[in-house]
Amino acid sequence: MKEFKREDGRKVDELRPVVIKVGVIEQADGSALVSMGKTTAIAAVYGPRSMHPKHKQVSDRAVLQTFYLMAPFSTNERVRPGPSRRSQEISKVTREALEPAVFLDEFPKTGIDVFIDIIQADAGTRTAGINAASVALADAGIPMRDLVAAVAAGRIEEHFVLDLGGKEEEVTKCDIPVAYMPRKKQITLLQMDGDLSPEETKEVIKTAIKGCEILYEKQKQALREKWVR
Amino acid sequence: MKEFKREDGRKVDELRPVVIKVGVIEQADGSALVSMGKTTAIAAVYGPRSMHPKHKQVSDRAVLQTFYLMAPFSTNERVRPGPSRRSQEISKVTREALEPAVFLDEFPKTGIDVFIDIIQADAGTRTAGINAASVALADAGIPMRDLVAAVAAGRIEEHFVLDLGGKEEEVTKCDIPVAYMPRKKQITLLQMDGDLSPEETKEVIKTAIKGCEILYEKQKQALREKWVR
Amino acid sequence: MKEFKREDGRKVDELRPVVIKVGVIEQADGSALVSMGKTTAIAAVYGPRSMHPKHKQVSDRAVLQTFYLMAPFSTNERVRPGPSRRSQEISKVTREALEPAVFLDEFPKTGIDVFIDIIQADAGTRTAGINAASVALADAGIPMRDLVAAVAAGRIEEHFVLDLGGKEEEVTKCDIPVAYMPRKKQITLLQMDGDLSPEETKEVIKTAIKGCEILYEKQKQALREKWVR
Amino acid sequence: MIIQKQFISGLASRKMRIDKRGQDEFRDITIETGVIAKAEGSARVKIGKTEVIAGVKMGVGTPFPDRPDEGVLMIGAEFSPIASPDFEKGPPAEDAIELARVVDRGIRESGAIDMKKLCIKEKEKTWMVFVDIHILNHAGNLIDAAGLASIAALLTAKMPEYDEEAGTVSYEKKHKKLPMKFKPVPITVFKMSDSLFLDPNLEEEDVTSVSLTVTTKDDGNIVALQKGGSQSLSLEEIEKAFELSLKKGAEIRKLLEKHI
Amino acid sequence: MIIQKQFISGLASRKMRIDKRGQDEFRDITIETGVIAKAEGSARVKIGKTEVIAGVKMGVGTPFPDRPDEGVLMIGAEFSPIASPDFEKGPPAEDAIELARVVDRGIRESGAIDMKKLCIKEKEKTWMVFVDIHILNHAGNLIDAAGLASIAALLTAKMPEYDEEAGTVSYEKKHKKLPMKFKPVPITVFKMSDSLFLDPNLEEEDVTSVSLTVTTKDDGNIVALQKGGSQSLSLEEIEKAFELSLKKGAEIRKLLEKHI
Amino acid sequence: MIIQKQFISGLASRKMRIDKRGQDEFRDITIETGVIAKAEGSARVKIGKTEVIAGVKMGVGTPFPDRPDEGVLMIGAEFSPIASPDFEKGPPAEDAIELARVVDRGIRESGAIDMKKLCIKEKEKTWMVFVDIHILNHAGNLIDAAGLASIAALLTAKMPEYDEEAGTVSYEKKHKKLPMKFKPVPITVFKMSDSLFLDPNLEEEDVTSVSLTVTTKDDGNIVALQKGGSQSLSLEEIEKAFELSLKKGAEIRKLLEKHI
Repeated sequence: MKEFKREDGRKVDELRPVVIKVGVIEQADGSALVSMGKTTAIAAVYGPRSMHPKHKQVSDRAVLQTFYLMAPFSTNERVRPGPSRRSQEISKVTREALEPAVFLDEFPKTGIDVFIDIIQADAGTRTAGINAASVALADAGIPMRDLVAAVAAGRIEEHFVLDLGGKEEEVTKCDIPVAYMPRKKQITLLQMDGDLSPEETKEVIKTAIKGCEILYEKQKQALREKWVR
Repeated sequence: MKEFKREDGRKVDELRPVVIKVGVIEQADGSALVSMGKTTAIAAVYGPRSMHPKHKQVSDRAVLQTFYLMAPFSTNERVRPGPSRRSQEISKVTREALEPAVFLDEFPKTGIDVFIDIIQADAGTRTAGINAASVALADAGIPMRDLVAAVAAGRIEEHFVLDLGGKEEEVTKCDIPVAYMPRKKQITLLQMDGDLSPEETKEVIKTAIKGCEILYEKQKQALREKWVR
Repeated sequence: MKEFKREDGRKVDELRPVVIKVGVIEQADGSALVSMGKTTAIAAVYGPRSMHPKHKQVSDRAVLQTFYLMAPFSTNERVRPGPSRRSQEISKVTREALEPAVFLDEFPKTGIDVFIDIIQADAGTRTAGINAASVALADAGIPMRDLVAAVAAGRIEEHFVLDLGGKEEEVTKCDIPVAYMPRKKQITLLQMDGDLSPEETKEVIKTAIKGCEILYEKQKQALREKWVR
Repeated sequence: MIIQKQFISGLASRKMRIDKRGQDEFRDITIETGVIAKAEGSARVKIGKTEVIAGVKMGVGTPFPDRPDEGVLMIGAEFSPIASPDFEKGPPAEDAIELARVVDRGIRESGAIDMKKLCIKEKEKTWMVFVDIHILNHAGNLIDAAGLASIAALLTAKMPEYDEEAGTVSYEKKHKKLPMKFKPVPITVFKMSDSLFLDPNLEEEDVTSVSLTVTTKDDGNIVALQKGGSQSLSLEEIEKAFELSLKKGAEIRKLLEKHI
Repeated sequence: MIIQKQFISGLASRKMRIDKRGQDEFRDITIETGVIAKAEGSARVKIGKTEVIAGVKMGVGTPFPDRPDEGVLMIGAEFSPIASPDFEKGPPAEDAIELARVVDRGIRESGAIDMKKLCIKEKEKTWMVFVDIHILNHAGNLIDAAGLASIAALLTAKMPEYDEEAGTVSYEKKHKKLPMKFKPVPITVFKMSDSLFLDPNLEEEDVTSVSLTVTTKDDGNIVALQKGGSQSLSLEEIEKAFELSLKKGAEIRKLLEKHI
Repeated sequence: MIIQKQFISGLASRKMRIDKRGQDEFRDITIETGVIAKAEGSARVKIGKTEVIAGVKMGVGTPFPDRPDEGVLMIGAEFSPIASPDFEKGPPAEDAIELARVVDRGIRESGAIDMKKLCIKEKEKTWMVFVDIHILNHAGNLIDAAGLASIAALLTAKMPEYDEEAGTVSYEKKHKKLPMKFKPVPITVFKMSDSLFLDPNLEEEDVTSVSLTVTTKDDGNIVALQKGGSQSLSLEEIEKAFELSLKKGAEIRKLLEKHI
């Protein structure tokens, strides 16, 4: 497995260069920027605040809403502004990836809104978005069971490959984004496109989990740096 | 008039094979499926229930709402999902075809919603939908002045022809869908596309009314069977 | 400057033929039709009335809403019905051109709606619309600081040209629509497309202001005629 | 309002109307054509206080695959919020759609336009005719006013020129009339207190719960029907409505002929 | 409702269900194919009271630029308001989109359709395959029902004929089957009170806060995964879910084979 | 909030500002270009806490019929809800549209881009230039920030290559710059307590009821004007605004030149 060369020279279990910045949107209650290689997501958290639209208010907990959006200039082919079926699905799974981590019942009747803008896209936008959102929630002071870290893994030739880049996404036999709460050892996002045996699928998931554990440390480090400053 | 042969061998005043099933949607308060030849409509009634949207609530009667929809796979050319101008007009005339039959003032401030899905379309979808909706309203236990039966008639060569089929719809000199309350002898839907003298137009309407009377018996029979079961 | 001939024979500082009719929409609280050459705008005012949508209600003043719309048949190329980016921008600047003139604080919590339909378009539709709206507001009896008069000016060759016509709009070096309250000597609308020195720009604005002063007299005349009748 | 409704109903039961009109009497009708400079054809129709403008625009497009040698006709209606305080909360889409479709069927089914003559090149290029109906003041009986304005606009329309070389339409030169064959006219019969009337004003429409629009063409044939409203009609009432519409349709067709 | 929820949860903690089914037991499944005359392929699937129709329509269009020699597959779902009192306030777009996309991925990623065989002329003309999923009665486990109906409709679809001369599709003559290679089947595993179950009914779905849909194909490979719901899963639970889905997927695939 | 508004107004009447800036003094401006890898051109502009990214994307399309030998320019703006708590209830479409149109007019009317050089084949194929403005943090004076980011992104953009054979655009190879001729810069003058100021922060915008955006180009000509807000301006104030904008525009243009 040692001799397999990835296009950008990474090892099979190596993440792309990761940048995490906390507090990048002054107006927001919490915010973060996460870059993984050439993919960059910015997340802003507004809330807990009075729920909008009102009829979605819930009496015994906060409602978490997530909005995933790609900037028109983030990809080679310009993205038409406005929600697509893809972005609506990602908004949903992103929300479900974050919900297990947030103590929603501490803020009854309120809304917590998480906005995720992808300003550069080169594979792994949903996982970059979840990483940014998780840090932004913490930055907003929302009580959480754990941070959520996320990354995709795949299988190229016979290798289990972590954090697929743009070109790797085209050749992988599968693309499995995973979001994970490392302290709880719980998976909060799991999707897959591909064609793989159950055993191999498990290996890919494990590869992704290892990546999540590394990202988790970087998330904590970034938060610590902001708090200490 | 005896020698005129219709494409499917029917007599001029003969309906296509009719199937009426009551109670086909378990979740609904009332429902029915009506097939007329290769046209199949399913109607479901929800209500009386609290009115949605609220600002449409009326203080002294129920509001009847109707929603006509063609399944994308119901015709040769796939139907784009979502309302069209045609479907919105049919929803309106369908509502106005049913309203005269329903005792709306018995349920003030409520809404009665009738959803009609056309899952197979081969001419006469609006009348099949009205037949299904009328039976579904009765199945829901909504008090009615009379059942509403509906069918179209037309004129091919010099013949007055009942219940036009898909190909007949293309050659008829006119297409007159009629909805009728037989016990009250009242017409609740009347539309026409065509070019015909007033006298002939009347004859076509009378042809349709005779068809409604036959359908009416079949509607009552179908309801009786469900109630007796 | 004397020898310059405009396509329709007008002098450089001459308006197109102006028609102002007050009270043209019987249903409205106030209304007016303004034609400037082949451009015709009809404005109707409804209000002060209860604010719709309700969440836009303001406790200490009326909310002025403006809706600018081009009839599909108003131009050479048919206009697709429904709001465009252009019409939304014009609705906004029209509202901001009228607001300085209206005593909105006299009608707290209400809405004043101004609808402007362009039924013929041949340059200068936004200014014709403002002229019509201003008269319609007065016709509705809404108290105003002053009437608002509006017209565009431009520069063709070395001439400062008032009230550009359809073809002139294509050759002018700039197109500056101005709305003006003559008694107050205040400008309430100012936009520009073009490429001109600041000094020349000022001259074009002054040309437009002179036109506004002429229009103002015609507006007052039209209102007087209606009131006297 | 309730008292006024009862008053109108009471009158109607004695076949009388608040404005003293007879049962089959229209308010004053005025037709003006050529009222919109940029439109290929246009007409303003007033029936009493009701005012409607119809404008015809033309362009060049592709024929429908199932009618490769015909023109394309599109009829649309917008209920401008200018026309009524009731249109505040957004235009009443359902009524506008029905109005446009009823007017459309009358013109289409009557063969009012010789659609084959609009085809420029089979399967590839054809004239597209857009009729847009713009309601300026809503004081009752919109369908009749809209139908009359639409056919008047079509009858007086002048076609622009199509430059096949450049593939562009020149709206400067308009000479030829549209190939018109018939003059369909919709007449709406409405029922108050068991009697049939024509041309309701707004107050009368408020107490009406059923109507029948009958579109007839020059030869007295019926080309479109549309029952409206939440009540029902007997066959006898329908026959009576045919008579009323036929007679009034012929009258209005004569009025129309003065303008073409 | 709260009491019922607690009752169902209580049973689940003892690995029991209100309708006495075993943890991995489905309600009765019926598959009917060819139920829609005008569709190229169609199937009605009932799982207990849940009822779904999938219809396949085909047309000819342009291939995607990045796949110039392949067919185009579009899978959509509408949650008709007919199917549930909860769909009153407009269809739940988010759930319908997710359902369609999960079914789509299973079919697409498994290579169920040999897309290259659908291309008529590279870069220019290709068959487009539309699968539309119509929910008729929503009584739980919609994804499994929709996925099964979709593949059944595709497996039994007959292609219309394309007349290259005329550039038209004839829906009268349908002979050839679609070039199908695999039968992907989605099975959704859901968790109640720390135990895993299959095929929830509506009441069970109400107390479920996490699920995993595993789509497997004929050779036992996994072709799509989708975690749903606001809770999390452990790796062990995921492995267990794979086993359950694989086993049940194979069973249902056998059932499916009887219909093709 | 009301007290703060009165305080700011009170200061303004003495020509003073809460952050001690002079009337014509901007907050710190930073311009970074090439910040988005996949965009043909991009720039992040910060003015104080206000932060905007503009990205240029290019594609190949058909020229507009009335400009058959020119490129196509489209400028759009989205007020991402990320940027302000006020954008919660959906983006403020009206403001976003106006912003994009004002920036668009400045670039278009100044002839900043030599549009004729973007045409690939007359009437058939031309480069399309999309400038998308993305607001990241809204702390006042969005138009100036957006206009500056847009022209900086255009000035530093590199065109992709168009393969005429294949009819595809290759985004891998980008060499040539866009044919840029001018650097229009919008400066917004706003009025508080009868005095004119530049570059309002968010608190100042709240007490402002009228503003004038003046876009000037390299030669000092004015290429776009836009009055905003619900109050009016005198001719003298407009003349004063021209001066302020011209001077500041020249300054910022110099700043811009360092980045190209």
